[in-house]
Amino acid sequence: MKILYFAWLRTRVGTAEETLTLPSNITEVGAMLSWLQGQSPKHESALADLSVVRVAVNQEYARAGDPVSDQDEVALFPPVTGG
Amino acid sequence: MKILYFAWLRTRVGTAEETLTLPSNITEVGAMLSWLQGQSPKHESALADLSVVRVAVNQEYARAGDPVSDQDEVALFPPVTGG
Amino acid sequence: MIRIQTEDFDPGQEIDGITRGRTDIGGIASFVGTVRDSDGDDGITAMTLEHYPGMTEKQLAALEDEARKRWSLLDCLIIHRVGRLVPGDRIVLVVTASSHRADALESCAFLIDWLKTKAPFWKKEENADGERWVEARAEDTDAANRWEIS
Amino acid sequence: MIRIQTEDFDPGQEIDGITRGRTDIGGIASFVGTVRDSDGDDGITAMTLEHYPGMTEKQLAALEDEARKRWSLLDCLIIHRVGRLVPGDRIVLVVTASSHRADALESCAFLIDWLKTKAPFWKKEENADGERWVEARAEDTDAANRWEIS
Repeated sequence: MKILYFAWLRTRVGTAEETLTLPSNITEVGAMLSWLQGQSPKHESALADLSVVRVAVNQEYARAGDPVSDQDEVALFPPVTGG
Repeated sequence: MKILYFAWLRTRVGTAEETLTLPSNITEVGAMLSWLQGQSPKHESALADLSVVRVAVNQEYARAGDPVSDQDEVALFPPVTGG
Repeated sequence: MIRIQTEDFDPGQEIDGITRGRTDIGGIASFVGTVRDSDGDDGITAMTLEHYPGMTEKQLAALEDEARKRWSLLDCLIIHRVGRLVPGDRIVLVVTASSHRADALESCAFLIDWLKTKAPFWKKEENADGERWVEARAEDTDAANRWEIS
Repeated sequence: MIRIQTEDFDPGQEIDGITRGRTDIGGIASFVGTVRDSDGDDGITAMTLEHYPGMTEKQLAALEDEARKRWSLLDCLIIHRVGRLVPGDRIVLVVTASSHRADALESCAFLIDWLKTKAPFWKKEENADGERWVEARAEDTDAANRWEIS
């Protein structure tokens, strides 16, 4: 699974992009986030407050109950501030 | 009293501007309009439907009960259509 | 700023003039009104804009004052053309600048809505059959009334 | 039309490009967002805009589709810059053209409100103390929510 990080999530995790293997028993976005939090202290710290984390799966906004698989491109980022 | 006409009121009355002497017993816009209707058949026809006539006294919108005198500049015109 | 003129205007140049050298503006809203070649079924070949010199400037200045009272504006410009225009020609420009976009967007809509019902301009359209004075539209009054001004 | 670019844009040229040669447009609304030199108490010296290439284009195209569904538009343009900008620089341009002014004005406000809450752009501000990521504002979400989109 390709995971992209943007803005301060990129800074805190310490990378813009990483490839991880999603366990096959994890099939929803919410469970994936819990699993990601356990990857390293940096992941845990960056993802400590999920209320300020937005998720996109294959470049579409996704919610906790939406499906996700190891073949997907997942992006994590803070609420957007463009315009 | 200087009276200005605009748009189709100008065309129907047949002049852009005229000077008339307002009788001293006429002191309100509504009474002035009735008096103006009696000035000629053209005035009567142009001012037949007062719902589509707007009045300005000294370049400010005025209503039937507003004061008017022989010293004022009065303008009559249809509802505006600019912009 | 208010301008009534027969000449055309350049929206880009006017927007640039308002923003150039300033670093306190966050948003600039603008509206350009242009002459359409049809109004319902009628093909329009030209249009003439008449106005009431003196009162027009007063009304537009009062509208600008009202907008500056209601919203926090850093600048405000209204240009309205008069005379004969053909389809595609620009008629009116409203530009508003503010620190925040909502003030700029709302005041721009307010100004053009009110200009359409308060400013003494009248349009005469020419088509294949001749010419006719444009009638005021109830929806313009409705649009203006939502701003609750008297 | 959607454009994401590092280069500046010319609002007047873009408006002209949309209107030139057309006689069916009655109104063109536009909004230009610019970098302010302060945000509350902080003096801002520069700002960097990051985005999510691919998703940004998809989101903006979806916003344009939604605007064209809700309003009768003859044209629609969104330009958003990315990279490092300084106070006074232009960030974003929205232009909408329609036969009637209400469609142009409302869709322009809709697009900029939604762009602020849906399009994956993030601002990092630099001031005398260093740099910080700009936090999303609740009032931007409120502004977007009044359009009742999900």
